[in-house]
Amino acid sequence: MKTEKLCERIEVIALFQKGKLSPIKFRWKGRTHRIHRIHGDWATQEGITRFHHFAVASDGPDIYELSYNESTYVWQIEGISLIG
Amino acid sequence: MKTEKLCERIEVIALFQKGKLSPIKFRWKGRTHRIHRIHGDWATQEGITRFHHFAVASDGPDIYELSYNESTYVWQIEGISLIG
Amino acid sequence: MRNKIIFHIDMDQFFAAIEMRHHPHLKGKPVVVGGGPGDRGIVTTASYEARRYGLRSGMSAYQARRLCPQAIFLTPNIHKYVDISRRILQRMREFAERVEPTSVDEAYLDMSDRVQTPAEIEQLAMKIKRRILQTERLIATVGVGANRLVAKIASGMNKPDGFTFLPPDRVIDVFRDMPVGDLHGVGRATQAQLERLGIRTAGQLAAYPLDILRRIFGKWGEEIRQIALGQGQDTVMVPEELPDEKSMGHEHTFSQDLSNPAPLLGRLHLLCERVARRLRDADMIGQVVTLKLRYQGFITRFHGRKLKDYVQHETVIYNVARILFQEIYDHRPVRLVGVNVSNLTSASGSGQLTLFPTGLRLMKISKACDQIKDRLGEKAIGYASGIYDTGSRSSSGYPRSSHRKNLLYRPFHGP
Amino acid sequence: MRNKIIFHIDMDQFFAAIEMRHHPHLKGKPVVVGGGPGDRGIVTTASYEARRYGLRSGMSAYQARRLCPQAIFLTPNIHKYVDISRRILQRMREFAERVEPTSVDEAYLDMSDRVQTPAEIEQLAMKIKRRILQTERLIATVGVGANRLVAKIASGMNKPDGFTFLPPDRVIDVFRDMPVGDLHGVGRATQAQLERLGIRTAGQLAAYPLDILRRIFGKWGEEIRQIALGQGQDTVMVPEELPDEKSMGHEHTFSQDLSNPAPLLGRLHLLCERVARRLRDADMIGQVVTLKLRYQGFITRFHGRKLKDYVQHETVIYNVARILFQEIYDHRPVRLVGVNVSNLTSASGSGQLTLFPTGLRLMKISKACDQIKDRLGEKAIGYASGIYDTGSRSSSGYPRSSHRKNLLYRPFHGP
Repeated sequence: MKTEKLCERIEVIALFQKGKLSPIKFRWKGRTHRIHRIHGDWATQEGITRFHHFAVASDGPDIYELSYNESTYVWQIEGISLIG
Repeated sequence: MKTEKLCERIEVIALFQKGKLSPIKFRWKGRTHRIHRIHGDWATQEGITRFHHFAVASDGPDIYELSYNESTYVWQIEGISLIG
Repeated sequence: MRNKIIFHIDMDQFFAAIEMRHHPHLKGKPVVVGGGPGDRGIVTTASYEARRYGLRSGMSAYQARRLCPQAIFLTPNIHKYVDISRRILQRMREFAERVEPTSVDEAYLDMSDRVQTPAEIEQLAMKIKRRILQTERLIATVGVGANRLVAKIASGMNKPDGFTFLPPDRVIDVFRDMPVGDLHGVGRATQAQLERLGIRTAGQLAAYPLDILRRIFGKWGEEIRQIALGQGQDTVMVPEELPDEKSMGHEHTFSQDLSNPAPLLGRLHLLCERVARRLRDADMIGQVVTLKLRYQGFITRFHGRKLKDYVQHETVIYNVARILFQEIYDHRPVRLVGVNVSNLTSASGSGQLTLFPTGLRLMKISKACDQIKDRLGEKAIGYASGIYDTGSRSSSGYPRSSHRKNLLYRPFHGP
Repeated sequence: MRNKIIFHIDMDQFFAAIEMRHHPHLKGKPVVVGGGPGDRGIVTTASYEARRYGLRSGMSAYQARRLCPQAIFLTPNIHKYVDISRRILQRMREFAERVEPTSVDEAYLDMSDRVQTPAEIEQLAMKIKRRILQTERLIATVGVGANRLVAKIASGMNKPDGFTFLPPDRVIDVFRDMPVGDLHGVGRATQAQLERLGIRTAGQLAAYPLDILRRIFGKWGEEIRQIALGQGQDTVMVPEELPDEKSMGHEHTFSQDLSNPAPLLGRLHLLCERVARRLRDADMIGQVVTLKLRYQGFITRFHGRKLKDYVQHETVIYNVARILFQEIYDHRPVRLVGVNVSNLTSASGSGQLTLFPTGLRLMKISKACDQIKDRLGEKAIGYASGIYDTGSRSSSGYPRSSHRKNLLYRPFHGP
């Protein structure tokens, strides 16, 4: 499994339901990726800023790590785990 | 103009774009309201919790005030300004 | 020294404009922000449409409804207005390093280093107005002059959506026929005194023999003449220049609004004692005393003064705070009172003069104040315009007329 | 007094399980969390599939790749594991008031008030396992006993996805044939000594004449015999019981990882001096000294001890800290060292005994430690299991075998 580190802004459409935030699709490099499954999520903190991370699957086997900055509302793609 | 105060949880689908959060639709009392226009937004703070408020229009002339708790990811409908 | 170029930016009908933006169907209707159930409370902002019916800030909701029964009354959402004000200030800071908000809908900007010619000034003013319109969909009026007084007079001349530049050579023309009562700082008592001398306009006041003014009004006579000449403060202070950690303050919120000033002053004394104790513990002295008053309806006013000497003792702090209180108190019910001492410096290491309660200077000050009060009546001592008067509200909160009673009298700056 | 009911919950192959959950195609494959480019670094967790090839936590990545060339190596994401650990602890707190995490993937829960019968215990354990599976899609093993030692032995008996309850009457049976080296706290030196006496199992140790053990090992002889009998600490501490404001600490991060303990001890001495100075300034004394060590790869260990008397002087704090250091230091490169004094109380008002550097008690302690070290070798003084040993890592971070060298020796609690 090769992991490619990235740090690029993306546009995201997300669902807020029962106090949970779930990304539905994201737009990166002009392409829209529909999120079929959220494999996991976790939070981190830098100073007073909280980030929420998601490991998600779109079409294909690759896993995308997305992060959401709770203060600035900025989403980033942090990396891709390339499968196969 | 009559303003009805509410404080009810809603489900929201929102777009994150260029560091801006824009609600697209919300589900309240079993009905989905598509947001046609965001008339304005502002932030408030309670302790260390930041809230983001939106004055939005859906079908019909009424204006809905929605709030988003940045820490808990909870959206609420705060009130409706009933027009006419 | 070259003249400064000060911009005064005033958001038009701020609270009402925000509500009309958030509720577009209100546009073009008489809208009142303020009031409350059963017509209690006061008008904080009236839209221009409502003003046509004679509605004004500071008017009771009851009176407003009588004048304009079709007016639409909205409950103010102060937190909303404050946040949008914050964003507008951010926009302004794109254009100027020195931005000093003096209320939620007004700010001074020092543009001396940015523009020189009238064309440049107008271009920049238009750019700022456009930026605010584009980002916030709100309209501002800009006044420009060589000092804050002139800039504010200028912004008041052409409202809403206006721009006025008063270069120094036009100031005397503009001021010539201005009623003395319209001068910032000239209150009703002073106005009456002046009218007895036959002085009705700023031009007449400016031309009046200084020695007579001095004989009647003392130092204050010199100062109102300066105002009439369009002379005033041209320093724009950035909020960061008064860092929090360099101040000590205490405040108290009453469980119910207080209509009587006596218990309020008692509380103020206690607060001054607590501040003085903290100053002593930290071995600090301070040069600025600021009073905070919050009236019913969340209208907050700050009123402060920079002293010539430093203070630490509670009696001195209380005496200054009491004067500040008398200068701004307008007999409306008070919810909160606070006192703050800032511009702190080390007491032992500074070699600074400290005002002690028995000090001669303080006696003089109190005496001078009392004399003026005796001569001109209790309300004559207005509050100092200028750098610490950051909370004055004009288009909302309390009547504009009271705002015009500000004066530049600074008892502690006398020779 | 009734026996307590202590749960030990151990997350199965925690880091690897999280990564397999986030990358589902890894399921069923030999996965290694740890290592790094060019096979430097160490294995923090190996999946069960990888363990079949002999891969273990603490092994070098180089060795791991030789044993299992097809293993998939993943860089650890400590922040992720810590946050998921936090959420699992929240789940556990739904079931017990007293939850004490002892590492990122292990916790003790006091269930004495919740369950009594074996059926109730099993039901509750299954409920907790289900809850963690449902909310986090991760598998836990639960061991239950009358104290922490027994609960931990129990959770180790049936892994992964296991549940084992060892009621007091079964402990002797279970311990009978257990190799003494498997007892928590019994290290290699002690094991060798015991084997020379013909003691190979816990059962043999428990049955051995106490006076001979005492003669050879001193007080330590009594304690290992207690361990062999399944006796141990049964208090579960809630993190809030050690509030931050009731402790004083300092730590230091080295600019590069230190392999040599000498400069590290020098730094530790400085840190102890700073803590002592703060204690003196605040007129406080403390009863608990905690050492913090962070090894290469962000593996942090806390090791503390509650003293019989209170400390304030730097020499005493340093002596305790040095003993704590010797008890846990395993010669891996160190990135950070810290010392903390907690359970603070006022020095003047407490009437508490304080340990002074010249005090007889300290001399005794140091001497006792030295004697044991002389007799059993430097590594014989393991670290105290128990309430302050909150950072021990088993399934990751360092070899499990070193974890087994813990012992219950508490020099400051002796009579």
